[in-house]
Amino acid sequence: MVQMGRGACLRAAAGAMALLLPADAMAQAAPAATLNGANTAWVLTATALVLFMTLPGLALFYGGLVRAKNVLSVLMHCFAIACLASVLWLAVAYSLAFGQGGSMNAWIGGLGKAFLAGVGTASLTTGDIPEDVFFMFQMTFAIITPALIVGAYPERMRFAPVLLISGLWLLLVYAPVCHWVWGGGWLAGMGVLDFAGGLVVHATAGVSAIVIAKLLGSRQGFPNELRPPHSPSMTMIGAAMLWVGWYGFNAGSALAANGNAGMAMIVTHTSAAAASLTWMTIEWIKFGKPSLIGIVTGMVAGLATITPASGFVGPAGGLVYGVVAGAACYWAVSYVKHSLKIDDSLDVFAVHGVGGILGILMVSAFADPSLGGLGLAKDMTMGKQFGVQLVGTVATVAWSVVVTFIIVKAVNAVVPLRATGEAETDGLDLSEHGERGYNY
Amino acid sequence: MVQMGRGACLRAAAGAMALLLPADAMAQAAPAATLNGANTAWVLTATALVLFMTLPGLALFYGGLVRAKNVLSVLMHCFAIACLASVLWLAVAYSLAFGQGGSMNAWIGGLGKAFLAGVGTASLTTGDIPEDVFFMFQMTFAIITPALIVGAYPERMRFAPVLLISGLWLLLVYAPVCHWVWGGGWLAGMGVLDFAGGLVVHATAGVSAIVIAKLLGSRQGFPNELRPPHSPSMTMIGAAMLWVGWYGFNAGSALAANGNAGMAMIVTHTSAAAASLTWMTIEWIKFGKPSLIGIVTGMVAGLATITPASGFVGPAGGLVYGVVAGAACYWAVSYVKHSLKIDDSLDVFAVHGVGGILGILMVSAFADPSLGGLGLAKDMTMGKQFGVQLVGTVATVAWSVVVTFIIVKAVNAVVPLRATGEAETDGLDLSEHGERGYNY
Amino acid sequence: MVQMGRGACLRAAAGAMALLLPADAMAQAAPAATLNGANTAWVLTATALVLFMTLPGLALFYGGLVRAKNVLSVLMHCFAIACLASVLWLAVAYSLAFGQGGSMNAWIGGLGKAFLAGVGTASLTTGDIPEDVFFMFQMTFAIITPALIVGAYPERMRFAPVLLISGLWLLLVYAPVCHWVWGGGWLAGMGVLDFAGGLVVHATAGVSAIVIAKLLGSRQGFPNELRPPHSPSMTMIGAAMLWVGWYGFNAGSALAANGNAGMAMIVTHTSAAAASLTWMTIEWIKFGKPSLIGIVTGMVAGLATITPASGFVGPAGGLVYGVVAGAACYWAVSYVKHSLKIDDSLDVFAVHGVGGILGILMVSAFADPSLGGLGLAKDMTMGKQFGVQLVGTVATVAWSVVVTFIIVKAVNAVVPLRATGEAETDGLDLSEHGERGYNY
Amino acid sequence: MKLVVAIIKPFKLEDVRTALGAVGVEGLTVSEVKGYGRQKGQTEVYRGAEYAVSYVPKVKLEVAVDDALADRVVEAIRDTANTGRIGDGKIFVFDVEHAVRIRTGETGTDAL
Amino acid sequence: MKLVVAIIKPFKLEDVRTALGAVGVEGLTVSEVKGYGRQKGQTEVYRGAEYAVSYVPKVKLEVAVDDALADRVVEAIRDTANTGRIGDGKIFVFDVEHAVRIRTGETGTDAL
Amino acid sequence: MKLVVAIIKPFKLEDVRTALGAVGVEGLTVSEVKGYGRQKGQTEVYRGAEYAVSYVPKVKLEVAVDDALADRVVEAIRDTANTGRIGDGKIFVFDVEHAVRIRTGETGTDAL
Ligand SMILES: Nc1ncnc2c1ncn2[C@@H]1O[C@H](COP(=O)(O)OP(=O)(O)O)[C@@H](O)[C@H]1O
Ligand SMILES: Nc1ncnc2c1ncn2[C@@H]1O[C@H](COP(=O)(O)OP(=O)(O)O)[C@@H](O)[C@H]1O
Ligand SMILES: Nc1ncnc2c1ncn2[C@@H]1O[C@H](COP(=O)(O)OP(=O)(O)O)[C@@H](O)[C@H]1O
Repeated sequence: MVQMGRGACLRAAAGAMALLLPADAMAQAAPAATLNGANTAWVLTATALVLFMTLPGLALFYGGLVRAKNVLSVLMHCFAIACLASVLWLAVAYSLAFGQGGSMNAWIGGLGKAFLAGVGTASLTTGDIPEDVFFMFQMTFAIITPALIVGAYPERMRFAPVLLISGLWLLLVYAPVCHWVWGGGWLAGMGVLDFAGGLVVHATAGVSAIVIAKLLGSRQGFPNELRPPHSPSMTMIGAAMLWVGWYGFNAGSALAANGNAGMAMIVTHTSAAAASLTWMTIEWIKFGKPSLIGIVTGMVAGLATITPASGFVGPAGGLVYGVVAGAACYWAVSYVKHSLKIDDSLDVFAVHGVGGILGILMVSAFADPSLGGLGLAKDMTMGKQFGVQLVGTVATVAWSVVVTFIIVKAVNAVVPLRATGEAETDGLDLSEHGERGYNY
Repeated sequence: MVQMGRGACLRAAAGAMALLLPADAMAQAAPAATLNGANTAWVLTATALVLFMTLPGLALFYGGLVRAKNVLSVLMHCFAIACLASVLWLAVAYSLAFGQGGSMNAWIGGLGKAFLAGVGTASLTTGDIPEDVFFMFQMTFAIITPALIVGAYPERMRFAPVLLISGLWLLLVYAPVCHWVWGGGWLAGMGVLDFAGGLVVHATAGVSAIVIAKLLGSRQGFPNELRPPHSPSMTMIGAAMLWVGWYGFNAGSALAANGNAGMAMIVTHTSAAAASLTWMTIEWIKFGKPSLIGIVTGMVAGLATITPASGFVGPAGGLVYGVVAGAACYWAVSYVKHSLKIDDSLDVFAVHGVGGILGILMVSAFADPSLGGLGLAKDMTMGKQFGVQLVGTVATVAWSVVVTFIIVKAVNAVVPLRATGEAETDGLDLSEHGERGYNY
Repeated sequence: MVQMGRGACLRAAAGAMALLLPADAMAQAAPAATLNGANTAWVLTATALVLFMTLPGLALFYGGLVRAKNVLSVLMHCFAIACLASVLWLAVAYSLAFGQGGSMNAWIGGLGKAFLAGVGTASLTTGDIPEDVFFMFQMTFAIITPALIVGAYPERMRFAPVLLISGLWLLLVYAPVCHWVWGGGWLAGMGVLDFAGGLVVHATAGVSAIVIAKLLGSRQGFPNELRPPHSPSMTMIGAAMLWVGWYGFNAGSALAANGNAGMAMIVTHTSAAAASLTWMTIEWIKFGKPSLIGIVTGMVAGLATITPASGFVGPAGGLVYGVVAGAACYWAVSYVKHSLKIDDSLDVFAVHGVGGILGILMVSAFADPSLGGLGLAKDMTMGKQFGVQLVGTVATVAWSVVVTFIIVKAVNAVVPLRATGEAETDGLDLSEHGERGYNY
Repeated sequence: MKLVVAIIKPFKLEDVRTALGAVGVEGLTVSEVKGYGRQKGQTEVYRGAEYAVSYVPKVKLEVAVDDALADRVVEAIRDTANTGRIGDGKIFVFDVEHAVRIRTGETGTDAL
Repeated sequence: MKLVVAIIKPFKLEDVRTALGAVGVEGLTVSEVKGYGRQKGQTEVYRGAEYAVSYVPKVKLEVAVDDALADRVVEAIRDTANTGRIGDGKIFVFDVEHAVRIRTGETGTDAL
Repeated sequence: MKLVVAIIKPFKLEDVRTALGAVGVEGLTVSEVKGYGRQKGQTEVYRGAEYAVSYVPKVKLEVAVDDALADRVVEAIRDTANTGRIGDGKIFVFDVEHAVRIRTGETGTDAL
C-alpha cells in the first residue's frame, strides 16, 4: 500500500489515542514511537517554508495585483489574518481539527487540546515527530488558508469584517473540514486522498471566496474599467516565494525526510512548471504577448492542483496535472469574470477552487500505478476512489458555501462589510489604515 | 531540570575543554559525542534562516522606514556591516566569545580559536553538532546584532563611522557579553537564562542604539517634520522575513531537532502574533486606523521580547509575552520620541532594548512550571532567578552604555560622524554612495 | 583523502551502477546503502534554497539592474527559463547528465533515466540519500545556470529566442559538461575538482554569455548613454537571497549534514564577505563613494569564485578567494565593457566566467593542506592538480564557445534574436509582454 | 488659441476626458500634481504619532484649443469634474501665442 | 489675474509655502520636475564607471493670484527660496485670462 | 520673454537638449506627463483580458527664452523631436510677463 501522508498518520495516531489514553499520557503510551530527528528537522524546515508562503509570499502576490492605493490594505489583511489565525489555532482550532471529538469525532475534534493542553515537548504523534512540531506545521496551513480568501474582496471590504469573517471561517469551515480529512473524521474514514490540502485548503478557500465576492458586490467599474496590476514585479516576487514555500507545503506533508518527500517535491515542481508554460502558451497564441502575470498565475494553478495529489502521483502525473491545471484555470478565470460576472478580484475560486477540486478528482486516476502513480489507498479501485473523492468534494463545497454564507450575513449585520464609495475611491490604504504605499 | 539551550551546552563544552585538552585535540577528547546529523541539518537550516533575517530581512524592514533618498544607504549599512562582522567573527570575535580565556575566562575568551585555529570539519562541540556549524550559526547572530543598531542613526551618519563603530562594537561589546552569557563566562556561571539573545542581542543593541542616537543628534526637523516611511510594503516584506527567520534564531538555538525546538517555535510564533494584534488594537482604539507599520512593529516587539525566553516558557507564556511586549514597546516608542526627545530614528531601543530586557526579567516567572513554563535552572526559585536576571541586565546595560560611549567618542575624534547639512538634505544615497533608489 | 563532495559520490555511484546492474535494480544492488534521513533533510532544504536563488533571487538581482521599462521582461526570462529547464531536466537532461552513457559514458549519459524511468521513491544513490531528492537538488542547478545567462542579453532580445536558446543550451552545453564533471565523465575520471559548479555552472554560463552578447550586439547607446540601474534596492534584495541560497548551493553539495557542509558554508560565507569588502574598498578609493550595486556585485563575484572550491579549502582560503575574486572581477567588468566593448549587459562573463575559472584554477593550490585546505584528490600534487583543472577549464570554455555559437546562429536563422529599434525604445515589457512594471 | 489648464480630482479624469471628446477635443496632456488648498489631506499615523498630510493628489489637465472652443471646454470640465465638495479644483485659461505639430510642422489650429 | 510659476529646490518647499500663506495665498499646486541648468547633477557610479546625471530634482510651484498680490508673491518666493547657491531656481509670471472654481462655478478672483 | 513648452517622445529628450544647447539655451525644466491624442497607447493583457491603455508617456519640456531666440528654439525642437510618426507631440509658445532668478534677484533676460 502506498504511504498515505499526513491523513493516514493522523488517523492512526488519533485512533491509538482514542483507545488508549488521556492526552497527557500520550508519549508514554506509544512506546514504539521514538523521536526521528531527521524527520523532525525536515518538518521544522517545512514549517518555516509554509509560513514564508503567507508572509510575505501570498501577501506580495496579492499586493502587486491591486492598485497602488490599496496595496497596504492587502498586505495588512494577510498579516493580521496570520496573527489572528495563529492565536485561534493555539486556543481552540488545533484541538477542533486534530483533537479527539469523542462521540462527535466523525465531525469535529474536541476541546481537549485547547491551548495545547497536555502536549509537552516530549509528546510524539503522527509517527515519529514531536506533536508540538506537528502543531506548528499545521498552524502554517491554518494561516494561509483564510489568507487565500483575501483575493476575493480586496479594494472594497473594510478591515473589521475582514478579521471577523476570517476568524469565524477558521473555526467553522477550516477546522471541521480539516478534521474530516486529516483529523480522523468521516472523510478520512472513507479513505479520501488529500495529501496536502486540495479539499482542506484550496477547495474550502476557493469556494468561500466566490461566495464572499458575490455577497459583497463588485468593485467600482468592474469589469470594464479594471486597472492593470500596479506592480507585476511584486506579484512575481510573491509567486516565486510561493513556489519555494510550496516545497514545504507538499514535500513537508510527507512528514518525513525520505524518498516520498523527494517525489512529492518533484511532482509539485513539475506541475508548477508545466502549468506555467501552459498558461504562457495560451496567452502567446491568443494575444501574441505572454505576460509575467500570466505565467505566475499558471504557476499557482499548477501548485494548487497538484497539492492533494503530491504524495500519490509520479513525475508523468505531475506533468499532466500541470497542463490540465494551466488550461482549466485559464478558462475558469474568464468564465467567472465574464460569464458569471462575479468580482472574485484576484481569481481565488478560478485558481484555487477549480485547481483544488480538479486535483482531488484526478488523483483517483493518477495515483494508480498504471498511470505512474504510487498506488491508491488499500482495497481501492480507480472508480471506487473517484466516488470517495467526489463525496469529499461535494461535502466540502456544500459546507463551505453554506457556512460562509451564514458567516458573511451575520458579520454584515454587525459591521457593514463594504467601504464607502469615497473610501474606495481614495483607496483603503488611506481610508482604513492611514498610510500610503509609495512616498517617493 | 529543563533543557537549557545553547547557554548550558556551551558551558558544559567549555568546561570540559578547559579541564582536559588543548583545543586542537578536542574532537578526540570527547569520545562520547558523536555527530547527530539531524541536529546538524536543523542548525545548518537555522543558520540560513538567521542570515536571511539580516540580508535582506532587517535591511528591508529598516529601508522602508526611511525616506526615499536614504533607502540605499540603509541597505548598504546592513550589507556592509554583515560583511565586516563576518570577517571579524572569523578573525577574532568567535574566539573571544566562545574560546577559552584561561584565567580571564569569566570575562572574555582567549584568542586560541582565532581564524578557527584547531577547528576542523571533524570537531564536535556543544553537544553533538560540528563546531564549524556552531561557528556559522553564531556568526549569523554576530551579523544581525550590530545591524540592528543601524536603526538608531540612519539618514544622517556618514558611512565610514558606521563601519568603524560597528566593527569596534562587535569586538568590545558583543563578544564579551556573548562570552559572559553563552561562552561560559561569569553570567553563565550564575545561571542566567537567555535562550536566544535577550541580553546578548537585543539589550546590547537596543541600549547602544540610544547612546549613539543621543551623541549623534537628531535628524533635521525632528520630531515635528517627520516624514512617513517611504515604503511600508518594503518594511512589511522585511518584517515577514524577520518572522520566518526568527524560527531559526529561536528554535535553532535549541541546537537540536526535537520537541524543544518545536516548543521554542510555538512560543516565538505566538508571542509575535499576540504582540502584533496588541499593537494593532491600541492603534485602532486610539486613531481609528490600525496601520501596517504598526502591526509589524508589534511583531518585532513580540519576537524580541520572547527571544530570551523561547526555550523556557510554554504556549500560554508566549501569549502573555506577546501582549506585554506589544503594549510596553508601544508606550516606549512614544516615550523615547516625545519625552526623552531622542531621535533613535527607527526605535531600536524602544523595541529591542525594552523588549529584550522585559523578556529577560519575565523569564524568571514564566519559565516556572506553575506558569506553564518548562522549568527554571537547577536549584533556582523564581525570586533567585529574578535576581540573577537582574544582575545580568544591569551588567549588560552598563557595559553597553559605557563602551559604546567611548567607541563613539573615539571614532568621532577620527572621522566626524555626522553628514553635512547639505548631504543630509540631498540624501545619503547620493552624497555617500553616488546612487539613487528609484530611477523610474 | 579528502571527502570529495558530489563529484566523487557520483563517480562512485555511477561506477557501481555501470558494473553491476540495470538502473531499475539499483536500490537493491547497493545493499550497504541505507537512507540517511538527516542528510536527506539537509538536501531537501538545500534544494529549496537553490530554487530560491533563481526565483526570485537572481530574477530580482538582474531586474533591478535594467531600466524600468524592461524589468518585467527580465523577471519573465528567469521565470520562464526555470519552467522550461525543469521540464527538460525531467524529460531528458537529467538522464544525459547523470545517466549511464554506455560506451559513450565519458562524454554523455544515456537516455535510460529519461522521465525518471526506473527511479522510484525507494531508490538511493550518491551515498545515502534518495535518488529523487538528488534529482531535485540537481534540477535547481539546471535551472539557475541558463538563467544566469539572461544577464548577457536583457533589454534587447526577443522572448522566443530567449526560450529556444536556453532550452538548447541546457541540452547541448550544460548536460554534457555536467556529465563530464559530475556524472562520471572524462573530467571526473581525470580527478578534476569542482565542488559545486565552477566549471559546470559558472564557466559554462559566463563564457556562453559573452558569446551571445557579442553575436546579439549592444543595446542602443552602449556604452556612453548607459542608464543607472533602475532599482538598486531590488538588486540588493536579489543579492541577499543569492547569498542565503548559496548556502544550499555549496553546503548542500556536500550531500550530507556534517562538518563538511559546515566548512563549505564557512568558506562560502567568508569569500562573499571578503569579496564584497574588496569591491567596496576599490570603489571607495577610486570614486570616494562605495556603492550598493558595487558591494553586492563583489558578493556575487566572491560566491561564484569560491563555488568550485567550497568543499576543499579552509577558512583562510575562503578569505583569499574573496579578496582575489573582488579585485579580479572588478577589473574584468571594465575590461569587457571598455576594452572589448562587448555589451554583456549585466557582466555575466566578468563575474561568473572569470570568477568560476579563477576558482577552478586556484583550487589546486588552496585545497592543499599546506595552505589550510582539506586535501587534494588522491595521489595528486598541486602541479598535477593544476594541470587537470586547466584541462577542465579549456575543455569547458571551448565546448561552451563553440556550441553556444552554433545554437545562436541556428536560432537566429529561425527567429530573429533582436527586438526592433522601436520595441527596444518602448521597452520589452510593453512590446513583448504587454505589461508595465510600475503603475503607481 | 487658448490653453485650458484644469486641476481636478484624480478619479474624475476619465469622465472629463469623455466629456471633452464630446465637445470635439482630440488631444490633451495629463500630469500628476499635489494640491494645497481648502481641502486638507488625510491624516497619517506613524508608530503612535499622528500627523497631517498637507497635500492632496490631483491631476492636471492641459488642453490646447481653438479660441472658439475654449468656453465650451471650460464648461465641459466644470460640469463633469464637479462633485460639489471642496477640493474639486480650478480651471485656468491662458493665451497661446503659437502652436506647432512636431510631426508635420503644421502651426496654429492645424497643429491640434 | 496672474499665475506665478516657481522652480525651486525641493527642500525649500515648506518654507516657501509658509511664506506664501503669510502674504495671503490660500492655495497652490505643486509638481515634481527635473531641472537642467548651471547647477550640475551629482555624479553616479555604476560598476566602476562614473557618469554625470544632468538633471537635478526640482519642485515646481504654481500659484494663481490676483494682480495686486503678484509682486508680493514673487518677492516672498524669492526671499524664502534663496540659498545664494546656484540652482536656486526661477520665477516666471504669466497672465491668466480666465479662472473658474469647479465646485461653485465662481470665476475671476473669487475662484481662488 | 517667451516660454516654449514642448510635449515630446521621451526617447528624444537627449537629442532635443543637445540641439537646444547648440542654439544657446542654457537651462530648461523637464517633467513626465501622459499624453492622449491620435497615437494610441499599447494594449495590455491581464489574465486573459486585453485592454487598451489610453495614455502614452511623454516628456514635457519648458524653456524660457528671450523673444529673439524663441523662433530658433521652436525650430530646433521641431527638427530634432521629429520622427515623422504620430505622437511626435506639440510645441506651444506663451508670453512670459516677468522672470526672476531666485539666487540673485536678477530679472528679465538676465534671469535665464
Ligand atoms: N491659488 C491657487 N493657485 C493654483 N492652484 C490652486 C490655487 N488654489 C487652489 N489650487 C488648486 O486647486 C485645488 C483645489 O483647491 P481647494 O481650495 O482645495 O478647493 P476648491 O477647488 O473647492 O476651492 C488645490 O488642491 C490646488 O491644487
Ligand atoms: N531657461 C530656462 N527655462 C526654464 N527653466 C529653466 C531655465 N533655466 C533654468 N531653469 C530651471 O531653473 C533651475 C535652476 O537653474 P540653474 O541654472 O541651475 O541655477 P540658477 O537658478 O542659480 O540660475 C534649473 O534646474 C531649471 O529647472
Ligand atoms: N489639444 C491638445 N492639447 C494639449 N496637448 C495635446 C493636444 N493634442 C495632443 N496633445 C499632446 O500631444 C501628444 C501627441 O499628440 P498625437 O495626437 O498623439 O500626435 P501628433 O503629435 O502626431 O499630432 C499627445 O500625446 C498629447 O500629449
